Amino acid sequence: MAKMTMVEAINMAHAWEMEHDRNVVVLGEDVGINGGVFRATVGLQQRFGSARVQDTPLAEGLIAGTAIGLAAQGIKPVAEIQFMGFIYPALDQIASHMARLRNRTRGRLTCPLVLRMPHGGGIHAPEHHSESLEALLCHHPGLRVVCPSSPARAYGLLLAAIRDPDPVMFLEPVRLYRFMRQEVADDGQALPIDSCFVLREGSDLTIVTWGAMTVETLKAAEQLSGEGISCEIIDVASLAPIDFDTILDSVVKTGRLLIVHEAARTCAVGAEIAATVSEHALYDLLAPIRRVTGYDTIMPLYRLEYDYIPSLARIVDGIRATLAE
Amino acid sequence: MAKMTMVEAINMAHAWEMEHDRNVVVLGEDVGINGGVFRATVGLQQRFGSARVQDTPLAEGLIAGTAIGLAAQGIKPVAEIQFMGFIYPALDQIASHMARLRNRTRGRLTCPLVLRMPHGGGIHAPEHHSESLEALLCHHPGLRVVCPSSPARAYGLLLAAIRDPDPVMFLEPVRLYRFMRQEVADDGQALPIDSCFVLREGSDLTIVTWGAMTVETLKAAEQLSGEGISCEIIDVASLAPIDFDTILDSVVKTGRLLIVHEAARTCAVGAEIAATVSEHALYDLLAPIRRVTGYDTIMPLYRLEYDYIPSLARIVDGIRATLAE
Amino acid sequence: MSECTTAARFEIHYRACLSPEGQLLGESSRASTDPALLQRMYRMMVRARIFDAKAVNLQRTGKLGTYPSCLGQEATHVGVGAAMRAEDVLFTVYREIGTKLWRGVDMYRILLYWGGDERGTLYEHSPQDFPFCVPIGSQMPQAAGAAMAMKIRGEARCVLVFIGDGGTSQGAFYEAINFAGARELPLVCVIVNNRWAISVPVERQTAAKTLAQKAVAAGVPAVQVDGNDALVVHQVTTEALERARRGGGPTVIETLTYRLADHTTSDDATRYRSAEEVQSAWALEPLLRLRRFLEQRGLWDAQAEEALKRECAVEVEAAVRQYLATPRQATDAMFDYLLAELPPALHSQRDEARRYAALRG
Amino acid sequence: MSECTTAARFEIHYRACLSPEGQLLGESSRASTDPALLQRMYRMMVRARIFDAKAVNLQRTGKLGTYPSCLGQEATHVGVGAAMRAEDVLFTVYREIGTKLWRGVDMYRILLYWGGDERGTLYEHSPQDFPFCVPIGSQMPQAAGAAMAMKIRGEARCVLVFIGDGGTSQGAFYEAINFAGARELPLVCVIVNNRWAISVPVERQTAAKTLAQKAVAAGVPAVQVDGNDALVVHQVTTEALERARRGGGPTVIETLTYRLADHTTSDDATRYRSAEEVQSAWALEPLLRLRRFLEQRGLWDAQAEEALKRECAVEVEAAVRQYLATPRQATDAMFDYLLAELPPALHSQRDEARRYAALRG
Ligand SMILES: Cc1ncc(C[n+]2csc(CCOP(=O)(O)OP(=O)(O)O)c2C)c(N)n1
Ligand SMILES: Cc1ncc(C[n+]2csc(CCOP(=O)(O)OP(=O)(O)O)c2C)c(N)n1
Ligand SMILES: [Mg+2]
Ligand SMILES: [Mg+2]
Repeated sequence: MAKMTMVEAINMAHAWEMEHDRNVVVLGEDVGINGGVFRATVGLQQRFGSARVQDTPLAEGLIAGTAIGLAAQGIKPVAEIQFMGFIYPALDQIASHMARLRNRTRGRLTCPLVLRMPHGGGIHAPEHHSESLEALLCHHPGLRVVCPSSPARAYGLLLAAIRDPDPVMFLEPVRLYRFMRQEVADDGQALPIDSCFVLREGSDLTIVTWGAMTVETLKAAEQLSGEGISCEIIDVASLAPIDFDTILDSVVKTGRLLIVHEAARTCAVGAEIAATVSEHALYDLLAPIRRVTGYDTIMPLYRLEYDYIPSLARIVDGIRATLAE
Repeated sequence: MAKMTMVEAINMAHAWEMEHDRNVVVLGEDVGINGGVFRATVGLQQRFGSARVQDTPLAEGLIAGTAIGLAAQGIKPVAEIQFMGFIYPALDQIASHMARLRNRTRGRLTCPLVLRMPHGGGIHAPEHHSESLEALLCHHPGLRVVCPSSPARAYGLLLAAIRDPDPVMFLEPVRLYRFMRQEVADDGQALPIDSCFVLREGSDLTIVTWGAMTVETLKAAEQLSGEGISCEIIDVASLAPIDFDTILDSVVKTGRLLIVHEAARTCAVGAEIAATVSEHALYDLLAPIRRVTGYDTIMPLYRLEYDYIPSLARIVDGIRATLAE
Repeated sequence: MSECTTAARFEIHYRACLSPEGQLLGESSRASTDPALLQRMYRMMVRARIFDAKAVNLQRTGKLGTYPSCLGQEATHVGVGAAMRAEDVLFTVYREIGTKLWRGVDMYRILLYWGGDERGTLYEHSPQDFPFCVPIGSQMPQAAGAAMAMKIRGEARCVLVFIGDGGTSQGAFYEAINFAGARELPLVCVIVNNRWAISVPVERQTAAKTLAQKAVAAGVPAVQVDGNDALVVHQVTTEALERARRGGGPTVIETLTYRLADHTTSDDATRYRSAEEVQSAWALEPLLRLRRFLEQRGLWDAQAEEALKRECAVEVEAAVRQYLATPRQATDAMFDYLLAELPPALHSQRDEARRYAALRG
Repeated sequence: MSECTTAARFEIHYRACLSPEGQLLGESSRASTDPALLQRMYRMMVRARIFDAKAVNLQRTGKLGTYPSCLGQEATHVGVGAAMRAEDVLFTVYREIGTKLWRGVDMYRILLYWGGDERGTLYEHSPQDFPFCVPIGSQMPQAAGAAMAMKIRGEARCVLVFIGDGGTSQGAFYEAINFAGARELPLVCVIVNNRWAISVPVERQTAAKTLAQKAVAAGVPAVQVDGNDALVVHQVTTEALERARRGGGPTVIETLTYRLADHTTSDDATRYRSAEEVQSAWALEPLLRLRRFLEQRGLWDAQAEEALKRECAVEVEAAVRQYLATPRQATDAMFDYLLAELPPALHSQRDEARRYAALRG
């Protein structure tokens, strides 16, 4: 079994599914001979041909709209948006059509497709290249939103996303693309896109997070375990629809909840989790639910990006504060 | 003092400000000789000329982008998006530029402008004409988001929006355009766009809502007052940034909070309010914070729209349930 | 001042087959030599107009929601429908009643859609056609995508997509035709230039003398035709579809017609255009000229007209009865087609909706 | 088959002043008869190239973020800058170093921007110019808006906006030139056709033979020029700005040049294009031909070249030193320019950021 990075695992998942499903087609900006700016699709055009791996013109609205037309005709598009900050021109197609086609046609036409996009900051990228906009997608019923946090989960979740009968927005944390290598079996095994992953079991408090923030969160838990603090860490992974059962069970067990995410705080996914948990588990809460998140500011240019992205220190303090009460 | 509808009050606010500020310019689809599909800009082109009241080509991204260029050059654009469901093509301009221009140029260039749009459903309009998407805007730092709930507040808040030094998204509840007549003084007096309005004082529970939902909410409070239930009703009005002080003070007083909004529930503004209140006032809460909202589904075509929009009965039950614990 | 050579040259042609008086211009067209087709087209245009009048009437009497009349555009809509093959895929905006009817969509379904019921998009006879598309321009990239699917599979099928004169101002229109040109997709785009986008005349929409020339930006061939002339619309659309089917790539067709009605039933066009303009447009309307042409050839007469009108009235009445007799969907309809399977978290919302529906009765 | 007339005709001209060998083609241009201007343009092109090389170098040594080199496009960038007036407003994409320098933007600011610091957008000498615009195409409607403001005020000012070949595929490009045409806005749009959009060649981007012809869609006059010829770029841009200033409306100019460098420092162009292609493009690069032209006229020589290079090196070094010596902003910088006034609710977030900045040190 080969040790690989997340971006390699994503590439491998593409290859597996294209090998086993002739209807899978890859499209996006620079996904062909260039293999994508992060190399996620490298080698696919050479292997599967330029009919099944196509560079598109530079237009995200076109990419999303084309994917809808392809999907409705029985092709399985796996389309790449080069960076999540460039999703805006595609939102009309995503919100007005992708999320709605099944509903507005009473199931006559559907949109099984995947829209992949690099998510978040931390790689000293230029302006608009470090955005965390999952909340915009999660607010729209009819979409699935998935965000992996390891090479193996990226492989299994991407396979599930491609096989899903509905549109799946697949958010890939840029910090994790080459962050670590992990053994990933190329066995075509999908992972569920309707459940959270418990990354660490614990009894003192529950920390809910996803994507790249799982790394600092695990570090924080590790660090505090030395002081006998036992954190349970849940990787939400599927941000829409969310598996609240797992989250609620954990909070009922620990009585305390900390939410960690990179996106700006207001109206983000963390707000929904806090609202839902406090509605359903208020009497189990021993302390207020805290959120350690990106600030409600514009993602700064890179010199300050690590002042914006929740740091280990902020998470550790968030844990302590949640336990203090 | 003339009794007028909300749409007339909005028209009057335009006229006042255009009369007193030569830099104010109105643009949008059909805002000229047609006076807007809801007549909000009727008569303005005849009165102020076609240089200051201009129909644009049919392109929301163009309208928003043009407004940015105008604003940066010292013109004060008041632009109309014909329905909120058509905001998507404008989101790149709104999120990537309007919300950021001041920040990304360290204050060298700014975007004082207003983007007006009809908000919500309930008038048996066609598909895509009944959306409540305030959360998409509120998630973006750098924007102000305002939603009036009466003719007088529409007048005062629109004046404040036009005079504000930053971009203001002005959401106009379609159900309220002609719902009631109210005396509105054409005195050029603006209302604050950084505070909530307490529409009704009460002691048993706090209900937070905005826009058209204030109507059913007030009805519910009225109905239950007969049973001796005393509801405090807060019209958030300014959805971003939110005046949390007023909301928290009220919740601390009543110990119970119900949130009512028309938008889909997940990651909506109600989630943020619930999360923030439960974080800062957990120990004051005598019952879980409940949300009575639109369902997490596509806004249905009009035959079912009143099954989607929170009804008086759902609000009444929400109040009872919040008081039951 | 500097060396100057010519890098590129373009010409936009205008074509017409039938004069407003019903006289054949130039040689015959495919339709003009096919009596059965001529009659089918004329019958469909009349059918569309009679349905349309009834729909407007239903709205006026509070029995239908906002409705966009197709009055005056029947030749464009029917001519296009007649040129398509069953296996082709159609993307419309919201006004193309004649094309929908030609594709076999029930009047009942069209009423259901404008009557606020999603079941109005169930097209029994053209199951791959897309429903009406309200967000202007957004149908364009989807149509390109469907055409791309056909090209990937090497099928001899085409996509036909409509857009309005106002719609050509949306970036999505341009993105799609540019892509179709670059990939030689089997896509035919019909720009219905009815001169108005609600209250905005096409001259305010663009400085382009023709809308066909917008295709020059995409390197796509284009032609402008008399959109009130069913014969030429059928002719150029057939030619374009044939070329696309042969792998010859996309075509843009501008059909010059006129929106004789208000934009929709919620609009009052007298606010922004003159009665004279509408009057003179009536002189060019498409039905009478085709009827004259048929009559000259002995393919139509007053009796046939009467019979057809009666027939259509009966059909429309039946559709209206069925529509009015259709109870609204249960609230489950909001949840049943959200995703292939309703997420557990939404079951409680579905139940809540059921409870209150019972109260609402 | 049908009556067929011509509805519209278009021609796209190609213009050039200077051959790759530095010979004047046709008659003289405005710049060719203005020695001081010729020298200023050449000096600015060299300045841009030397700065550019240094910036790439800084990135390679980890002292700068991702940087998009302007190598090979200096004639287009400088020719445009030279044609503008100080009171005009400039909208660039991200590669137009020569134009920024001509507008008086400090090299220091440009380094700061690509060095991840918002203060890099503080333009002391062109306070109304917009900063670099990364979301491709989005600058276009903003530029149209700025031009609309000038027209509303009846000012004799213009807006100059750049876009790339790849950018012409974005709907926003088309929406903006269409609007500019319909309202006769004082807008000049320069399409920098450097043949590549990262790894996508312009032939994959569009079937249009020229990018200038995209203006036909908007009813806007357009011309294609040799973008490595500073004289013709200056000439046609000056003509276009003059017409716009006179109220004659917008122009689209396509400048044919070549991206001699990788797309950015994060790109490796050898993955997708041949060394031969790049080699032959070097034969057409803009600096040498202008230098030859100057030398023929006795306006330049080896000494001048040496002196200029030394001068630029000194300037660049100073800018680099200032850049490297600039401490990053305090975390308050995230909050200070969010809105005119920081909302009360955000004070606690600002304080939190301060606290952890102290820890981070
Ligand atoms: C994106 C979007 N913006 C605005 C509207 C509102 N609207 C509906 S129809 C229309 C005018 C369309 O004109 P045109 O494209 O010429 O089509 P026509 O109505 O003439 O058939 C407008 C502005 C919309 N439906 N979608
Ligand atoms: C909306 C958007 N999508 C994608 C990108 C990523 N991207 C940056 S530059 C570029 C190619 C631009 O090509 P072109 O317009 O020809 O300009 P050039 O780089 O050649 O100067 C792409 C795809 C972006 N910056 N913005
Ligand atoms: Mg029209
Ligand atoms: Mg390029």
